[in-house]
Amino acid sequence: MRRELPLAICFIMGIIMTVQFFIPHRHSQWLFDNMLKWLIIVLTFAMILGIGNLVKLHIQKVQHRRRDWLYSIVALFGISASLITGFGWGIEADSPFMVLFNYVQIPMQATMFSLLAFYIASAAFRTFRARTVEATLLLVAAVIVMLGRVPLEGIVGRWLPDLAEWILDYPNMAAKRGIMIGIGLGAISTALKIILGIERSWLGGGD
Amino acid sequence: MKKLTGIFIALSLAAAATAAAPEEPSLPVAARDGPNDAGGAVEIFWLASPLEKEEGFKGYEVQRRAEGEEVFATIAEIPPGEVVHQDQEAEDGVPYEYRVRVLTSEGAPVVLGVSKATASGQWFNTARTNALVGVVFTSFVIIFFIFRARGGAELFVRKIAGLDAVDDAIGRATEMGKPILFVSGLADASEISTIAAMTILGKVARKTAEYETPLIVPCYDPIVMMVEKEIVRQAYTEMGKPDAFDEDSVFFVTQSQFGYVAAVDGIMLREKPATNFYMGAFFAESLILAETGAETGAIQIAGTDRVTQLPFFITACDYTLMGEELYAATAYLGRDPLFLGSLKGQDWAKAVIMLALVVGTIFLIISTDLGIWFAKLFETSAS
Amino acid sequence: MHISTDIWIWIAAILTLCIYSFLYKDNPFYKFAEHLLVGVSAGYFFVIYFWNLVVPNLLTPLKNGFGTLFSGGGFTGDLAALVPGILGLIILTRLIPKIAWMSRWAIGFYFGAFQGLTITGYMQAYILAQIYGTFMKGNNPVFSVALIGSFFSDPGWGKILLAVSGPLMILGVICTLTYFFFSKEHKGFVGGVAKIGIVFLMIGFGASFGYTVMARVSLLIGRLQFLLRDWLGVIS
Amino acid sequence: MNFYEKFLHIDRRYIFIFVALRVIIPLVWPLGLAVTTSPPVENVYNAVEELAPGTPVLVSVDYDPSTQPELSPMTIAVLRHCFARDLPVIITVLHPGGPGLALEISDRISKEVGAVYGEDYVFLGYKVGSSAVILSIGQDFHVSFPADYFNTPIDEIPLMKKVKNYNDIGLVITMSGSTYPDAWVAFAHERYGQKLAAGVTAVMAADYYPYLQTGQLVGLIGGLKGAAEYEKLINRPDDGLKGMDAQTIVHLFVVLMILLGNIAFLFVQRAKKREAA
Repeated sequence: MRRELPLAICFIMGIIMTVQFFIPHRHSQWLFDNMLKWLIIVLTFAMILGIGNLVKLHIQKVQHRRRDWLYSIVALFGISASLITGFGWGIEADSPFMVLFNYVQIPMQATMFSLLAFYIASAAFRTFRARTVEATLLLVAAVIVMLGRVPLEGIVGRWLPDLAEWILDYPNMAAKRGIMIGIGLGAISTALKIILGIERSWLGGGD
Repeated sequence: MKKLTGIFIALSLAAAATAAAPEEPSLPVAARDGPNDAGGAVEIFWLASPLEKEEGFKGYEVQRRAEGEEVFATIAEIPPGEVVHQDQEAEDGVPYEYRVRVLTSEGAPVVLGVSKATASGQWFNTARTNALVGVVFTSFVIIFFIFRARGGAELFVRKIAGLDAVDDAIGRATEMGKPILFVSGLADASEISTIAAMTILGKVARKTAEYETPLIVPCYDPIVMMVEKEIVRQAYTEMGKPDAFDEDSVFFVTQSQFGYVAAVDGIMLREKPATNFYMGAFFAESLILAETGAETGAIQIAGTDRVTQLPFFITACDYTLMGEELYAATAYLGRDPLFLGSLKGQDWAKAVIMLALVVGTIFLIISTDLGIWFAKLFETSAS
Repeated sequence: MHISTDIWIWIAAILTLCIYSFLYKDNPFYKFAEHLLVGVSAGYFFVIYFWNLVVPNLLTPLKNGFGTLFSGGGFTGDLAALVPGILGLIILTRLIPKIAWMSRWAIGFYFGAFQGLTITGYMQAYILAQIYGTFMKGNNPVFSVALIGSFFSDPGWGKILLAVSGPLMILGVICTLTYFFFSKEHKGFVGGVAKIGIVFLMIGFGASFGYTVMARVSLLIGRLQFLLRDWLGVIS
Repeated sequence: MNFYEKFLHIDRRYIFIFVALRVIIPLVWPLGLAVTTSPPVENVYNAVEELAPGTPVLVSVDYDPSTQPELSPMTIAVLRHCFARDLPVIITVLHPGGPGLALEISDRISKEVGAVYGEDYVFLGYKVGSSAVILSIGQDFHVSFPADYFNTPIDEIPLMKKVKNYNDIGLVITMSGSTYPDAWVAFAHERYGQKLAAGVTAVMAADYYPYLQTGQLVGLIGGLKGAAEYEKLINRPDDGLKGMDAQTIVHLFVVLMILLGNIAFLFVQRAKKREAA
């Protein structure tokens, strides 16, 4: 019941969903469409645990006046704001929930994302050094592609963007395909081991 | 090896033979059940009418009537130039008659032809025969070698630098008295890379339990958090230190990509972990994490199967497990024969794929048509 | 200069600056923004999942399904929503230590279903499609004898690139795959081929890195346009 | 530590400042660097030019704020072009994050050129289920869009009275940060023979070139560069060209830093070798 049953469920579901892929029939399609929804619903229930965990941690921090506990109040405030507005007034276009999303969450997320512009520059400077042959190849390919994507026509000829495109289309694609085929095999192998119950670390310990 | 390749090629040939060739209508109008579908669809083809070239040609009209019905109802008007229509509203099992008429600006429509068809759902998608052959073959090879390994066959695995560094990295954190940060990617538990990350976490946690080094595991997904909590607890129990396990070391953050990154960046700057692991699925945030970690001077070991993010980890981290190496980590760190066996199976499958690439190349050299025919064996259908 | 008078624009702008302050160093402003973002976004996804998934796919069908059942209409497909409902409740047993182990049933279901999807999905997208793509570019093969022949009849730089590209692609895939051989030591012939694989990998990584720089800069442009235009109004 | 070594270990915050300045300066004082137009963008422009005045164009805003910096400039340029050519515009949204953006842009541009809602343009809003929506437009707009974004029944909108389905639309342009163009190609073009163009992010552009070869897309606008080209074609410089200045300068700056870093690295290596000898 505690170990065998979950392994059996995992096995059966794995086989069903593998076989389903080859059956275009309506029943099979129905299963596929619903399965994806079901899995996200299961995830939503799990989110109760996740948010519960987050709330618990921050409450503990505040209670025990741990370092930075004041900020935990901010986090708790944020969660409550989302939940109260979201469940209280719904999620229509101009609801308080969406205002919170558009003017608080989106700007901060977009700003975090845009940090990449800085980090890509600092990482390039810090790490693109011709230390070894491999590093030099990486460096040269990166510089060619970067220059190829800048509108420098007239200064250097068409050959630079053409070369950049060629690198992207051929050597780059070849490497990507090689990695992807390996990933495909590795993923299938891992999935098989999980279905067969060989890989069972997800069960955790205990009985 | 030879035998396996033979089987593989024979199966592919069989697959090619059974795959339906696109039908050319021999009659003016031909209707057939939509192939490889869930049912409810009929395809109607027709030969272009000679009237197309004449002035006033407006297109075609597709009509339908079920058995027993008197009149044809128009179901679609087709612009000039197209000679195919898919009726998506056919009822399964009902015999229909389809009629195509030519529309002209003057005069009544001219009947082009009539054809009968009945829609049904199929029980096997022939367009996916190659995938079936692939799945059966790959599974067979992998399971075969797992069984051989169980029989006690000698198994070798090559050096993977990123994994050899794991012990040192944990040792270093212990010496410095600093924690270890483990990020298991920003995907849910359904991703294979997340599962690989969980297994690596299990191995890492055994070491941190042994040395009693603090471990920080912020999670992006609640199910991942549930599972990882159990994995870490189990590792501490197995190492005989259940009391050293801190329940709060594995915690949920948020499912917002950049919200999660903001939090992990904060942890890196405040807790100053000596070692950062980034294992699993990563997206645009990979470089933000790796650059922030580099700034704090941590040793960084990354592993991901996201091809687009590998360049950033390669440049900003000390060690990077690329693609399949991430999955191989479980076998490498645990040296469990069953896992090593599956690794060997993967290698054999790889060898067969390489052989297929060579064969395809030879075919292309012999004749372009032969090469294209061979390549099409691997073509996938989207639907 | 037309500074915005919209309070929400101000809030968004100040939070944007709080996040950027992280580039200098960790500080109270960043900590504030970070915790706010974590809190708001954690709640956000829960609310979105609830309204967009749980309501239409669980609560509504259950209501309809039981409605029909109790009014004598018998069992309908709507009651299939019981599956995720029960699984969801099983997940919650994690909260009760005594029966926490039951949650594994739901996790087994979740993991198993996804593994099935993985096997077939990866076979198609990561193996078959990649083999196909190695040979074919669009509807044409990546190389043909005619293409190579055309180089010899009329040699030129463009032609030679076209002629060697296809074979180079196939060679690259084979060498890269060799690098991923685990059960053979990378010595001798295998080692040599794997080395060439590394060359392809490095060129590929460099190219991808260079290719992405532009897109990242545009993100920064977007944020700065927000600050300079929508908030401060110094640009039009 | 000599100069070169110091340079190699420069505090990265200096780099951050340089990057920020190199974006801000061109935004405030545009440099007007030359941009040459490329065939994929010219083809979109020509497709719009070729339409007879009064032919409706459907612009689908299929992106969200995360790709807005790249895609909004091209959306704006295309809208301006259509209005200038007297082509009525129907705006739809297939991405759940898009309605706010589409509303803001259509509002601003229509005010700028004096376009009248309901006659020169209409905003139908967001509908869930991308492929199904694209398919249903082939039958009739009413199926998916019985009313516009402001809940006015489309039968009461003058522009929509003239439009039933793709047959009445001259060109569809999808602006997308993800795979929506695939759905448009598969359903609007393949099924209904609709003429189609796309605007995508710079990273995605390469994936869509094959569609140009096959003619499934008449043209393609890729990233800020594409937007800048379009602005040049319609002779109305805006965010695309300004952003392009910033992008070009940052690009060159990064390349320069890499080169300088390597030169310094070379000198340091040489000095070390000499010391060792």
